[in-house]
Amino acid sequence: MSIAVIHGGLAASPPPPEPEPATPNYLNNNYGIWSWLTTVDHKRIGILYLISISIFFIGGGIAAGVVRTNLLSSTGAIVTEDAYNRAFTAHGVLMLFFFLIPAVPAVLGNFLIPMMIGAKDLAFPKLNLASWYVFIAGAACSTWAILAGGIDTGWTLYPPYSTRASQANVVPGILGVFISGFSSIMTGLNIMVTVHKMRCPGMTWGRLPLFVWSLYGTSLIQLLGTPVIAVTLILMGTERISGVGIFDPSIGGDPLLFQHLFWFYSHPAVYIMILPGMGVVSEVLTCFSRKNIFGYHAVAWSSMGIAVVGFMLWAHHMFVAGISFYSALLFSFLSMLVAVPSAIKVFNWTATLYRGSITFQAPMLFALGFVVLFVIGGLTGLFLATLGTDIHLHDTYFVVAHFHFVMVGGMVMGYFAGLHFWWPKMTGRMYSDWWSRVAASIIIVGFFLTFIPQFILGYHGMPRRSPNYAPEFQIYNVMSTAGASILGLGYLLPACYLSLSLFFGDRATANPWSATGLEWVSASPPTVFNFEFTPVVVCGPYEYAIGVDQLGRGLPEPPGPGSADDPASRDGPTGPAGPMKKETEVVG
Amino acid sequence: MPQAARGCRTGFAACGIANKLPTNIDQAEPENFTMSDPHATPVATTSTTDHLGETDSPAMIVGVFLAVVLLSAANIGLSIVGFGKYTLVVQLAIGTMQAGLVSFYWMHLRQGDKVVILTGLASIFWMGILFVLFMSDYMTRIMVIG
Amino acid sequence: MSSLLPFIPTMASTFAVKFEILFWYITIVTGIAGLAVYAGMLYFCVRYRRSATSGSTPRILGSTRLEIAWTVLPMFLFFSFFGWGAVVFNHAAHPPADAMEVFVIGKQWMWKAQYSTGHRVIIGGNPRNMNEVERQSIGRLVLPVNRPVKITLTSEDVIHDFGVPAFRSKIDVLPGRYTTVWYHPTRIGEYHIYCDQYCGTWHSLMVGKIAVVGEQEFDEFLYGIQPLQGTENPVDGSLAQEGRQLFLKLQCVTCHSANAVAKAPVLEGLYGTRVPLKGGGAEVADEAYILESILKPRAKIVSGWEPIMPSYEGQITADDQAALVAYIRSMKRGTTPDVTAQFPAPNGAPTERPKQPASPGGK
Amino acid sequence: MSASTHSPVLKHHFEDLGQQHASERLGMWMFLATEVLFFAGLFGAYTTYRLWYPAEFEAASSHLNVLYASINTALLVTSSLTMTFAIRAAKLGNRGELIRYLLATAALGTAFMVVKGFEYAEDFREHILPGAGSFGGEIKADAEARGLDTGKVRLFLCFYYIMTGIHGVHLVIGIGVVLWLVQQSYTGKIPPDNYSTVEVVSLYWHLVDAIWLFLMPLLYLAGASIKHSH
Repeated sequence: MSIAVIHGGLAASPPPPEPEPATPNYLNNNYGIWSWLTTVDHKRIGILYLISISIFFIGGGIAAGVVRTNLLSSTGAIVTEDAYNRAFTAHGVLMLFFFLIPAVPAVLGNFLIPMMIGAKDLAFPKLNLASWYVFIAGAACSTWAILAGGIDTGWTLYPPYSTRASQANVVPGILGVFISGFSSIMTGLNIMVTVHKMRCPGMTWGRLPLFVWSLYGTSLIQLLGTPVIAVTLILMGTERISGVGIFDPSIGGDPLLFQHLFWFYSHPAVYIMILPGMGVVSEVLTCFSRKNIFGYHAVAWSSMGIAVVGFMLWAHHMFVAGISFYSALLFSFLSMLVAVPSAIKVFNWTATLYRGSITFQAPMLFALGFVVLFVIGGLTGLFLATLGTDIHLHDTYFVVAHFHFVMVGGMVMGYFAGLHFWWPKMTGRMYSDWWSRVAASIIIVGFFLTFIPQFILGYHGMPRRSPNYAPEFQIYNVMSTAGASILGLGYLLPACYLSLSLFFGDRATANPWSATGLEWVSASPPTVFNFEFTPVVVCGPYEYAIGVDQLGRGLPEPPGPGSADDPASRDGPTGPAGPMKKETEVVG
Repeated sequence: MPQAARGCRTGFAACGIANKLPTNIDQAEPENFTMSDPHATPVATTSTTDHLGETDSPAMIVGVFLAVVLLSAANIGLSIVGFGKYTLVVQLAIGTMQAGLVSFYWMHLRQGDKVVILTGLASIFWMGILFVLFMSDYMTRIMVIG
Repeated sequence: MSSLLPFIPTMASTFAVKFEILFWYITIVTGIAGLAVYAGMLYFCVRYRRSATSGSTPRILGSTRLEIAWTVLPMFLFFSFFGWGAVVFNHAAHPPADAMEVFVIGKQWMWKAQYSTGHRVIIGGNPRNMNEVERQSIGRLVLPVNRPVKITLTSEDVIHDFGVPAFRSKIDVLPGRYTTVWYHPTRIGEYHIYCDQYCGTWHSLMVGKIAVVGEQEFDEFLYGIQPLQGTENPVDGSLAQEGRQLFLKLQCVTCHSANAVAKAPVLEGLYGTRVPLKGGGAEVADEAYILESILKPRAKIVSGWEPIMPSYEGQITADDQAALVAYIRSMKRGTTPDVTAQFPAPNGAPTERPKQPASPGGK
Repeated sequence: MSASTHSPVLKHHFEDLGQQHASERLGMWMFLATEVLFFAGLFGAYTTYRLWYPAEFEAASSHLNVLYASINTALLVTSSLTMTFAIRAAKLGNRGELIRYLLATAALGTAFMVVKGFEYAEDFREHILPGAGSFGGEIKADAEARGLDTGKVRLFLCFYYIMTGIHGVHLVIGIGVVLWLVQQSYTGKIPPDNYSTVEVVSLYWHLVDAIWLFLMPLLYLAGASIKHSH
């Protein structure tokens, strides 16, 4: 593009001309497998991560299928107890360490953070590529452990079972988790430095998209939490190999110490998983309701609040594990604090919809699904943070249902919302609108059918990780498995229509959703260095009401019904509905 | 190419559209953000001419070395003599002083990059979380038995 | 396929009631809050859908008053959960001083209980991990109703968890240290014990039963008469169990066997029945009759049998007499030991680990 | 525009060298923060047991060799000194001096590892080992004579080996990176403009040094006041 085009785009308000189909972009600037394996382009690395984690999502999904099918019968329908134990461990390890943790930070974060803050790349492109290789090495190690005999400790790896009793491949399994932890640290470090040092002119902290804020909080957790699990796994691994170690009760060691160290990481790790989803939702809800986010600062700082307070409440996983009574009181109190920023976010999202102009394309359906499911996931967490109720609900299916509501209902929905929202940007193609709406609806319905029965089971005391259970629980397990098959179908659909869109989808315009973020300024797919010019940001991220993007340029006409008579969306800041004509309303 | 891009930006600023936007568009109050750095000002990227910063003087380098070595010697000496139950506290205090000297002078914390200092403080704060909450369990556990 | 579970699970202890009230308090409060959010979202989504609006939207940035309101209000609610939860937890964490004590040991994959009276019973686990004697002794943890019980737990190997949903109670069982939990059972019945902490291959079979019984029945259980612990044999450590061992040691079983070669009357199910006597008449088999038959066997001969039994008068102590009477009193149909039965190890006594602890393949 | 925007060492995605240096330094500091948390896990575990079993920990510590540790402290602090001079040389563009200081740093680090090797060898000979079978000798006899729980003495030894071992691994990595720097500066890839590469490595090196300054009192000096009649 030339200077003239930029000027034209700014001065007169029509959107910039669409890129020619053959415009050089990050996908076609060179070809061949080698160009991908040696790339330092953050966008290509994001795609590499996308492909890798999709494989682990499928792997973890197969393990989940084994688990749920086996639970059809109260004595185990298809596999032995041993195989079941390995299946649920494989499900946990693959889904948590190799899908959920890298999902949004490493795929969408990698791809979008530099574009959203107007940078050409992440601060350390080579480190970024290295993080992918490290991730693959760790994942390969754990996958080998799972396939060659399996791990039977559960993903929580509690000693002394994991150090002394288990006959399974614990050491290669945790070695893989340990290695991939470095990948997580590298990604987090890269994103944090990038956000600090690479923002384009005008991109102040108060103008950062909320997705960037949430990933900043995520990265903070990755940086400060992951090393603790690393050292914990070293301690546990050496104890298993050498036969003597600091968790060994026979020499005065305390097995609970492992749990403390483990949850010091693994509780904040659930915020690694949910925070980016919250960031995606903030982007999508504003775009599809054509509104400024309600309470930008509240939402941004609540991300940071979750990231910091999230480190101070890990022992609510250990209320009945034998920790001190006073410590339990303290951790329960602190756990209540983290519920507050989550509540703030939900209220602000809801308020954002107020007086919007809402359309329901797939990203919006997923985002609304996120909020609906996250509300249940979050509120049921209160039962587990409350001491008196946790005694009974701890380690039952109530816990399983709760964290699936947060992790799958929350994070996976958020990930899908983000994937659908930015898919045109990443691939330059539009996917099937109808099928994507169908998929979103099926996933939400299937999700409820799968996990609501599990709340009932947990309330009645069915322990988790049990292939054999009391016969009276069977009917709910059958209901849950039936729901899971619907859910599984729902997850297959995006795999189909997204893949097909690569070949048959309509070409996407630069800004198909008429969104305001800097990433939409670039072409779809973006050029190698993201921007033809260094962007200068003049306003906050969600000026949908005025109808300008962060460069102050007018937005293209938003898709969806009723868009034809939306003057604000076409005329830009100087148009008839531009900021000069518009009163800012502050309710309340 | 970078030259062209820069020219572009200058042109953008010159066309003055940014100034035409009403101030209320800008939700941000940059001064409210303690973490904002000069790099983010809309004027232009800071191009520090003295990006090499200050060069350490040999006297400072050697002075810190002598202080750290002396403190180590003191630590070893005191420990061999022993002074009861405060030994550990004093030993760790000396260790902290040494680490402080190293990080302030040799690791250039004194150059005062705010984010770097914040990073250092954050690591200590998080270490504090770990210690305090660990101890909340381990130091009170004996109190509940029975 | 079974029918649906009850709306509220059985509440069998005082704590269960405290749990339920708190649980439903949180459920109602969070339910109202959640539904309010849903209602708001639904209303906005319908009312402000694109086709119902002009497409133009107001520029609303937020409201400090609202932010404060929805920060502070939930916080107070959350703290009410915390406070109430802490009170309930405090109740659960501090057993009353007069509680009856039971020790429970968990190991892969069984639960063993020992009462402070010395009674021992295996209260659950995977039969495949037990030896023959243990397998035959799988029983239940029998607790008296309306009497506080304090359970002290430890593990021999890995971490287990002793969970009783009907009491809404759960505690991890750790190797190398003791944890405690207490109940005040309020309802007679039989309840599940689950291991709630994953402990290996047969974790899911590390389940057991608790039987809450009346005071009278509990005394009989301790005495060994009622096989309430769930097996046919009297509970290990009871008077009747002692009598059973004497019964074998004194070779009573040789003649009083339950098979065709028996040379003496069958004793199982004898207690309380009317025994026809040689020369007419009958006598109710109560303690006095049984004792007399041991000490003076020729005094009353059961119709149809020869008077071949020697007298034990002066041969056994008064304690042993009481034990034998207790055992005979406890004998139920089909519980007479085999003539060839080995002298059994006490139930719950330490035994050799099975050669193959985890036989591969459950199916 | 200044030279800082046209330097050959300026990477394509940075605007100028000031930004590049600041990013690199911040990145390394953030990595150091993760290192601090990594060791915080170990220190937290150590503190827990030290407070629970003070007598056993101090008795076990008294059997470690303070002399070797003191020599190592001197070696490591001196290596940090040469590392700091190396940054100075890099900034001033004195390549010969830079290479000499870097080599000195690597040599001192290697000397530390050699001394550590001698120390481990002595520990092995004296059965100062945590394993159930390998633990023995004087340390066991002494603990039993004092009526201490030998299990908890072995617990201390677990910490001793894990903490010094992990520290040693960090140091070996550091030596490798310093040698890589030597190769880089030898081939002229570290002009003054690019001095931040040296600074970044030095930050890591200083952290490894600073951690040793804490390991020293926690492991070696904890029981230094306990006298043994050898």
